[in-house]
Amino acid sequence: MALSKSQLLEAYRRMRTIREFEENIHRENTTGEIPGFLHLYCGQEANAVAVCMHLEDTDYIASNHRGHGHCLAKGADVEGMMLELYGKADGLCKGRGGSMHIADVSRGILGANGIVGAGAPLAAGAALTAKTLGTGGVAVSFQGDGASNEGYVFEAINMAVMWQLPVIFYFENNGYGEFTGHDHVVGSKDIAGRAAGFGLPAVKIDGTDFFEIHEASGEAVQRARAGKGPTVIEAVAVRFYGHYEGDPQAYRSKEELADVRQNRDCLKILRQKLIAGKKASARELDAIDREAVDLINACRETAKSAAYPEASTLTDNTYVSY
Amino acid sequence: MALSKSQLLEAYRRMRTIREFEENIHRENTTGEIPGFLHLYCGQEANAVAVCMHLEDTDYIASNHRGHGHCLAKGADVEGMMLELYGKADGLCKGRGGSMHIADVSRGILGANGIVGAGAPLAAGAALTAKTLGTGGVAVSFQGDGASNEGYVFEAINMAVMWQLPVIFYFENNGYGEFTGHDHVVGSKDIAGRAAGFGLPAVKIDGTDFFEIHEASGEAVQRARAGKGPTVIEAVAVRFYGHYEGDPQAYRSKEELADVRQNRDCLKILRQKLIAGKKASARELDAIDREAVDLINACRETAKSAAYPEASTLTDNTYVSY
Amino acid sequence: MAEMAMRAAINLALREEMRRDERVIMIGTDIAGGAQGSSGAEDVAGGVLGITKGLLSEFGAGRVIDTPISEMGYMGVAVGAAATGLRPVAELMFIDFIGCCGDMLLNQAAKIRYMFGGKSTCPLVVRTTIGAGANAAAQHSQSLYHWVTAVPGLKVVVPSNAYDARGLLATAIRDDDPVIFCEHKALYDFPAAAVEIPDASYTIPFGEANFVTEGTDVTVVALGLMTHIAAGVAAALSGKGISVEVIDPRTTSPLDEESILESVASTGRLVIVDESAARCGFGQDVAALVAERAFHALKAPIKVVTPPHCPTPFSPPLEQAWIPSGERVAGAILETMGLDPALAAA
Amino acid sequence: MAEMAMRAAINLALREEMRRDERVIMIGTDIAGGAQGSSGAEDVAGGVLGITKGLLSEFGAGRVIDTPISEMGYMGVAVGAAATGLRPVAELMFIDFIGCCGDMLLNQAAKIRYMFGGKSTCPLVVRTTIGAGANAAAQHSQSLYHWVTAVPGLKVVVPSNAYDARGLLATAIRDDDPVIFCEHKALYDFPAAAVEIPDASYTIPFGEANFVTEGTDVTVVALGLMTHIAAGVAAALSGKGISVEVIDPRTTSPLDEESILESVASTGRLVIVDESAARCGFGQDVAALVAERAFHALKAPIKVVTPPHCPTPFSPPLEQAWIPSGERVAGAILETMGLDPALAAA
Ligand SMILES: Cc1ncc(C[n+]2csc(CCOP(=O)(O)OP(=O)(O)O)c2C)c(N)n1
Ligand SMILES: Cc1ncc(C[n+]2csc(CCOP(=O)(O)OP(=O)(O)O)c2C)c(N)n1
Ligand SMILES: [Mg+2]
Ligand SMILES: [Mg+2]
Repeated sequence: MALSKSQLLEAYRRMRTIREFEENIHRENTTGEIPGFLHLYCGQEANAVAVCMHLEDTDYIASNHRGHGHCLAKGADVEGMMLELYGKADGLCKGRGGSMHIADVSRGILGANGIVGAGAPLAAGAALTAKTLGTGGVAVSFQGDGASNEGYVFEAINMAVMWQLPVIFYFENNGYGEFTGHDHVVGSKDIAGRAAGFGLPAVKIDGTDFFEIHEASGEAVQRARAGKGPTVIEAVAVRFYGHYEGDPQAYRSKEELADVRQNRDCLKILRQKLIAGKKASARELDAIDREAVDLINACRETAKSAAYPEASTLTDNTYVSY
Repeated sequence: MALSKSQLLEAYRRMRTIREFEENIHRENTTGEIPGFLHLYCGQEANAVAVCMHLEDTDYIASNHRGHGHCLAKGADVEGMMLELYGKADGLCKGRGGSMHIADVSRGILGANGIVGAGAPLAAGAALTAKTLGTGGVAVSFQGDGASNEGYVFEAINMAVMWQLPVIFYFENNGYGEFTGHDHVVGSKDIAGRAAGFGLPAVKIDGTDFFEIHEASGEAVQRARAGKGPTVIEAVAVRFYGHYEGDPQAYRSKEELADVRQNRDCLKILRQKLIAGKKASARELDAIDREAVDLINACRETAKSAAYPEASTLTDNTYVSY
Repeated sequence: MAEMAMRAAINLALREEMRRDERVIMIGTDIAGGAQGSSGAEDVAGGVLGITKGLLSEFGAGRVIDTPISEMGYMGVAVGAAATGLRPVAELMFIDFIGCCGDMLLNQAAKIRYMFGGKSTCPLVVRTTIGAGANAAAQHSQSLYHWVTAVPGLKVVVPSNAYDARGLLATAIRDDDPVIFCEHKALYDFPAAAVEIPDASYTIPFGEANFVTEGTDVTVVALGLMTHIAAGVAAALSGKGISVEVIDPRTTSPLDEESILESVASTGRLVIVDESAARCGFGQDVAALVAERAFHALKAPIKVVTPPHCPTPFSPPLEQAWIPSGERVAGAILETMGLDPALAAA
Repeated sequence: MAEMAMRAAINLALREEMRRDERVIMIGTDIAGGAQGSSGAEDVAGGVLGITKGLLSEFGAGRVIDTPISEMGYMGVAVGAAATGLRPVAELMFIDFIGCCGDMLLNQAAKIRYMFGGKSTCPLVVRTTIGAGANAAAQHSQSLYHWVTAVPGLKVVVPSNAYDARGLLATAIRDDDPVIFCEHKALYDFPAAAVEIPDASYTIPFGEANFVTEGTDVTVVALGLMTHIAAGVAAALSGKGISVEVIDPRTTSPLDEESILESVASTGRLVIVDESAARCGFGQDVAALVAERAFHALKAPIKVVTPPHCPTPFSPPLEQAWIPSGERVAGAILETMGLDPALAAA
């Protein structure tokens, strides 16, 4: 799947924007101004971006607790996201959801989710809608390696196979569920292989390589759109930070942490490939970097000074009508 | 695994007793004296009996809604079972459980279960006890093809693999979950294959052939006792009656129903093999048949005339202490 | 107008709504039944309780979807579908199985609208069965509507007769919020629940109680099967000069608080008959409402008649002792009036 | 005697019980933490909230078992283990996840003893966290102890301080029935919950309320974090000549009904402060108890102070408005006394 220069630059911009968004939170979190639990996506940006490049607003994604990247890649408003993380009234969810529940259904984002694995059946449901109403849409659920142990994820895969739903189950295997290594809890040591037994194509790819992700997910999306059913993708990825902000990661060696940043940084890798392949100059990419920094800084300042929701609105939207 | 004549006759007796037990219920159910939902095991007897021949009282089984056969095979008192089905005070569960909750923990029976698939984690738990306390015991969960779609069954399999638990997940694939054919709901069309992806031995066998079941489950039990971990067995079996008593089975052809009784009756097949292999004479087997009939008739009469529990005992045993 | 059993009325409402709006789909285990059987006959069952029979034939497998036994999975599919443009009616065969799919109701369906700042809807209906009396023992007899009533974001319906069931189910399906629709198994073919219903489709608003009987001495609040037990007691006691007002709230969330409070304001006495639970149940909920907001009208202690705090037993005589009986209800009514409960038997 | 935070007290009780009885095992996601990490360091976390730290080091991986993220599966393993000779303490990281494992509590652990005619036991403890206040939003802030209190066969503990937590957890682990042990996240390091506790191990019986303050004007029933809010209000109001008796039931099932009824018999007024639910919650349960059994002592309407019927919001000021506040509690107390709620602020 050939990508035009503008597509490539846009992909870089998105990955860079996500990185900057997350790094900003990482820095700002120490100020205590950002409430709640925060799970950063740094290191995994290529996955959300390359997958979502194949999707339209009318396609759906279901995300997980580590959801900032997925939402930004799928087109959520950056400022709205930042406002939401700060719990402000003008946030994407009016301050009700926060980091773990960021959503924008109008952009096809069924939400980050505080329940590990819950997105898989939800995405299958969105795919059922697409199939039933003939919208031509597809759905993608993003979840981690840890989520691959939740039984309902398998249930969703089985139903997707039976009903040949246009859905992709995308497992970002960053090696850890919280503090526990993948091999300690996945008996088969292999998510794609385990899924393949359910009777659908299941591939294992390098989740640090934008192009490989783009290729594999493109095929899966095409297959889904063509009515040829679901796909499982296991992308071997890396997590730069701890499970949540504040996790000192005693369980990871300094060497591993240095290695992932040096050798397995998807953003660095894409940058090198773009330059080496003469798709973009360092100068062009630097400009994008600066724009991303500016954008995020502006959003942060807006978010910091924005108003909190009024207590009088506390129960709004519990129901449509009651 | 060679079986002595007395073992073979005992196996035949158990299968015959289960068959007679169930046929009796089938007949008596029309009188309205047996309360509740009834799921008969007729046609599947070889499975419970051949598997449980490898087990001691200190080993555990977890059964499902179609549990009479498993319980009888594991050594539950026949009269106590019959009393329980009639809801009588001297029933195995004092009339509290009935058909769907028959249990006798002292015999290693963790109960029939009204929740499809729930037995799989329970059996894994019994195996964890065996492993932790070093009892040398093993655990078997019996469940149907339909149960293979419950996610927590996969979760249990995964944990059994990770912790190398002495547990066997025995799937009796009788082709139907309630009224729905196996192929309609198992996307991969293959339970053993789906399970194998979890990283454990998974075999598919003929669930109408006592000897094949005995062999495969014997190997699995041996492996478990030797600390070599769990096994999945899918046994292709047949269900003679409807899902529950009263199900007219419009979804099954007359031909299929005739065929399973004529050509796939595990009891008939065992009988023929015993006689053909000169392990037993028709006369010996006839005598066992008569004894089974007499036993069940006697139990039925006892059960019919026995007393119901007193209303004053209604809340007994909700707690050990409260 | 024709008399119809509650079973048929529910089936009718489903048909009507599926005809009216093609976004309405049904999903559940064996809701059609028969797929891939060797006879080739499909639509043989309509669920183990036969409620959805004929829908497959009329609407096809694209809209009447037999699922694997994967409650969490298919409930999640229903929620995801509801959030993206369909209006699924998911069947949970027995509410007892809520422990196998609870998260999709508790944390997803109930909360997405709120968590997403009001920018989404989840027009999901979960049809499920409740109730003891069928000797189905502890795992198939519960009436866990108190669990879902406690969850903000869910609406909860407990119909007591064919007329209400049809109208409330139509409302549920047209409602943009998730609704748990609880059908008492014993009412499907219960003679007193089979009532005259209009030919044309109709809706009944949520949060409007039905006054089953009017009375002046004691208010009795009862739902589902209990409504009929209460009505029977009211009829019997009226022969003894005691006037009982039986209120059937029909929906527990939203709850028609005003009707209950007004009734107690006039009678001064309250008995609640409830099958849900002896602790933290719907009965206690109504008692708390009245003890706070109609306290000054009360002339006597509030009585809550529920099953005991123990699982539902299998054995028929025990099960009958477990279910709130007319005798216990009558006794409670008489007690609130300072009369000898033995009078009921007389 | 030494002052200890609730976090440390729970850790201590777990150690003591694991030392005392080698059938006690722990099971849960990341309860040790660090397995198969590249540094080789294990026992790094003790759960995301750090409660079980050090147990792996002392008792080994055979008794401190890190599970996959498979709540239904590992809870089922715990139930199966409990029925066959172990005494598992299973951690459900947040009670909000009960929808992912509910059946194992509702239909298995709670019911097997009853359904099996009393011939088995299920000595399982589920340690779980409850409570809002950490900006953890709707799926990580619930206090669903009303759900489990409603289930016959389960016992439910909601400790409010380090002393109670240690003694009640020891009791829970030695108890032969399944116990849901609900730890409020905000109390782990809450100064007022850090109290003096004895050096030697001790137990506290279930079903015995703690009188946090004695008083004569109004009875306040409160659990967990709410106990401290109530106690703060009681202290403030005592300066205004109002004498409040704060009762902490400590266990919701069994419930010390007698203490509550006796207190109301003497004060004649009842306020319940409860974080569980605005509908069918624990607060309503206590209100119903009193409205039935201490009715004649009541001088004023019963007040139940709960969060509103909406999910827990994320945004800090909204969340603070959601949690029952001292102001609301004081207002309710004054109202039951016929005084102007504004007095509280004064
Ligand atoms: C049902 C459920 N169980 C447990 C948790 C707690 N939890 C949050 S994130 C997480 C780890 C998830 O690991 P993984 O799926 O690999 O995603 P990652 O964090 O690595 O992106 C856990 C256990 C939860 N939120 N929901
Ligand atoms: C969790 C749950 N879902 C659904 C049911 C209803 N149900 C009872 S038996 C059954 C079919 C089970 O099929 P299978 O596992 O193949 O066993 P079989 O009846 O064929 O022996 C179903 C759906 C249930 N009891 N529990
Ligand atoms: Mg991970
Ligand atoms: Mg089957």
